[in-house]
Amino acid sequence: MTPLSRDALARMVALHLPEQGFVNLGIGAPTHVADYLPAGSGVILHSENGILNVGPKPAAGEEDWDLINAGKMPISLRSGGSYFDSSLSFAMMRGGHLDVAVLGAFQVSKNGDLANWTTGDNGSPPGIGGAIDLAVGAKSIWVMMDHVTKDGRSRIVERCGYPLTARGVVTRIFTNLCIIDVTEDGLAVRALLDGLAIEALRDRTEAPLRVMGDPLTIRQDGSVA
Amino acid sequence: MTPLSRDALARMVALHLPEQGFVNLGIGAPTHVADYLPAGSGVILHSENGILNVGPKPAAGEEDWDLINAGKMPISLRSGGSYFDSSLSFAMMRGGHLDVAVLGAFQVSKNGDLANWTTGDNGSPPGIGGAIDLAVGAKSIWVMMDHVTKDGRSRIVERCGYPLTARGVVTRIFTNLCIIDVTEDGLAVRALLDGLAIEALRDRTEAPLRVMGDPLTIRQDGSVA
Amino acid sequence: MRNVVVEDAAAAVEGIKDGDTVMMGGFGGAGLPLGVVKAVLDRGVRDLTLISNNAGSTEDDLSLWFEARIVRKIVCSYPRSAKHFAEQYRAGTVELELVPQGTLVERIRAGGAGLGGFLSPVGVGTVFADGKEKIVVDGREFILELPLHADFAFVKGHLADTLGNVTYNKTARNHCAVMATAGRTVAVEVDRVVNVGDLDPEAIVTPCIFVDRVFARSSR
Amino acid sequence: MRNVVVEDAAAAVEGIKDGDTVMMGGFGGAGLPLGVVKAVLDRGVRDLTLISNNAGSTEDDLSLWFEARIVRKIVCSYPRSAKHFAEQYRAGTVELELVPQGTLVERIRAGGAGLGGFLSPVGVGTVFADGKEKIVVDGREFILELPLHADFAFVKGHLADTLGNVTYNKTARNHCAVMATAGRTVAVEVDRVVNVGDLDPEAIVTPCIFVDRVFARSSR
Repeated sequence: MTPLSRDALARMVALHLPEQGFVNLGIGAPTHVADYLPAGSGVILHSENGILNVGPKPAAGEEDWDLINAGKMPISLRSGGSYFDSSLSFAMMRGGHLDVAVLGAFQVSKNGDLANWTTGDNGSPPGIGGAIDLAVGAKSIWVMMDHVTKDGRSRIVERCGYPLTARGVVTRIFTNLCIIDVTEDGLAVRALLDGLAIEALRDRTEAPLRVMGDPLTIRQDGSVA
Repeated sequence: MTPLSRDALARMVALHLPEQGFVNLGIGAPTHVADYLPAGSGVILHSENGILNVGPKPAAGEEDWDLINAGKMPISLRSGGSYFDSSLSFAMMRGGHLDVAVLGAFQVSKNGDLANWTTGDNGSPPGIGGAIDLAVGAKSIWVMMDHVTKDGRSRIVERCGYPLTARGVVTRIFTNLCIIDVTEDGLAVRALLDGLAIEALRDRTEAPLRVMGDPLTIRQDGSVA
Repeated sequence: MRNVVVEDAAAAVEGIKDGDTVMMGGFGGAGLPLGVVKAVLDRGVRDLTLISNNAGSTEDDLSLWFEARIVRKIVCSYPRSAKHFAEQYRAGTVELELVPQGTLVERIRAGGAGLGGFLSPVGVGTVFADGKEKIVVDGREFILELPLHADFAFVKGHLADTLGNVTYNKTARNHCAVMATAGRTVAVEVDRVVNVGDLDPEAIVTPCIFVDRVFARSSR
Repeated sequence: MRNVVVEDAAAAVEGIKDGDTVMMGGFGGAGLPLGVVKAVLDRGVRDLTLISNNAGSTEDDLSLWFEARIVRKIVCSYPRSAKHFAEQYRAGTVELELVPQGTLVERIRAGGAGLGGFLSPVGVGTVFADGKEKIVVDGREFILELPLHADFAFVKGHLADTLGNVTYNKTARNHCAVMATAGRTVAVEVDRVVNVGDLDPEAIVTPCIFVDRVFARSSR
């Protein structure tokens, strides 16, 4: 059993985004989800620095540094896109107008608490950016992350040890091992990596996991059946 | 001694507006101040329904009912003008960005309280519009009104009898008899209609009036010397 | 690709029901979606809460709603010169919440922007402060004003593309652009529907994320 | 006629003094008025309070202000990857007020719009709520966030006419349009100054009422 690659994880998330949905992909790993959107998905990407209908990164030499995403990387604008100021951009987020925000995380708790902005005081200046606004406002908050830390500890926890970004907001978790829905009755496994037994997943997960019916199977390419 | 005509009062106010100032002329009598702005005054007129650099009313037959002022009358846009939504328009007002708002009034008190939106419950539905936002936000609030009511009672009072629009906001009062500054030390007569004695003005004014030096003289055409 | 264009005003008001809260754009006639006025009448709904700057003035605008007695309450800044509204107001058959114009639009913005309210200096020391929480910041008194939301926001735009991006015409922008952020369902009546790509991305006032339905004003 | 065009960045920062609060537009390099960065340095002022999304990242941006140690405090959402700031932060010689990005821009908007503050759901139940007043509306908890004002707001526009109307370029609009409403003195660095009448009245983002000074970015 090999955990999903980063690319396959991004692809898995991309395949789940609602058609024609308005989606913000957080900085870092979530940004790569854009590379795997199915043709014709109609998904419209938002970036919190003031742009709707973000297109792919321009060819080398074609970069316009007045046209960047929230990760400060050059992008393009699709036909039908628009520019606006930050106050309207965050009104979109805080006001619940985005269908999905896909965020990275350090930890998610069993009730959907999110910790994704700092691992605590390490002498470096902290930075919060727009992560917290996204986490509060979007209709669905999806997290994508490795299931466990480099030293094997579960990132899906009883209670977050790191400073919180927001309480009880995460609705779905995509990891390199599974897909979990955060429900009122706790965490429910929706899909499981091919070849991984539910008990093996539970061994790697601090928070209790429920299974409803037969979980779907996640293939190595990130597709789910 | 003949009180100033409405036209002369409008002209007197127009002549006092700061050059290149940003000014909102309230609905009713203040709107006519626009007709008397000196050529080259550079005054830029704002209307709270979302327009800056209001121009004169269009010729008959040229009206565009998508281009109106706060009195819902057709206007034009001067070169260098702009359109914006109501939230930005009222941000201009509430945020102190207008130099002067010229408002009509029923009463002004000696400390600058303004009553200009209703004379009380007479069975008709009340209406407030943007009067109160203007009265709170502009850097200077000027009132223009007849000095006394039709039945001879002073509109400049110890304490407003009508429901207040805002407390302590009026900075200057233009009437058909005089110009009065509202100061921390009370009402100070700045200019007086030609031929009107200060004691005669006091007879027509409920609130106490101070005189600083020699008041200027208001001529019948609204000019002041 | 997303396409929010619907056939006509009747389709734009689909789903509206008795008791709904409805925002109607416009300052006077500018920005008022007239096709919607009539389509809502045709639906036969009642007991609406109407959020609008005015209460109509001619026979051919929101006056029709008061004449037909389909409004239970209006949240409004300037309902003067509205004959049918005035009659019902005097008869006590319609409720009025009078709100200063800037406060009205800011409350709508707060609704659309996910804020819980804001502190306003407007109305302090007047009847407009009655019954509202007072909060002092740095020695200055403010009124806590609460957000407004609506089941439907109907506004009048100038051009819209099929994705739902909208521009407005001159002072008809007024409350429309803000209301378009604050309805659960937002429908825009426009002069003309254009193709995706026809609108300048710098000049779009209401990005398509806010817009659920668009229809072209009937030329009849 | 009003004409707010000044010669250069030095003229645009005229009057800035020790201890002033300064807003600087920009998200990363987009929207940062680079001529102003250098002109403020040239003035030799100190002890500034800087309101900005970032704290610089390269040698050629706000990093210069931290290198020159002219900032006493920064109000900011994302001061990561800012080498000179980080050094002073670790040394305790600069104060940081960390604000979520949407709250930052909304606080600036509140300042420009004359509001006393707003109720935000962002940060509830986190360290960002510490020390702030909590207000419950309809059973939901919000944080009272206070407005930000500045002695100077400096932003980067695309085009400005001589009256002071401004447009922006693409995502460089970011915080600039909002900051341009909130400074006691607002100066805009633009790519090009144009004649009155050259800008589309529907596409002007910052109307001239907010703008005190405009200068064209040096082509050097």
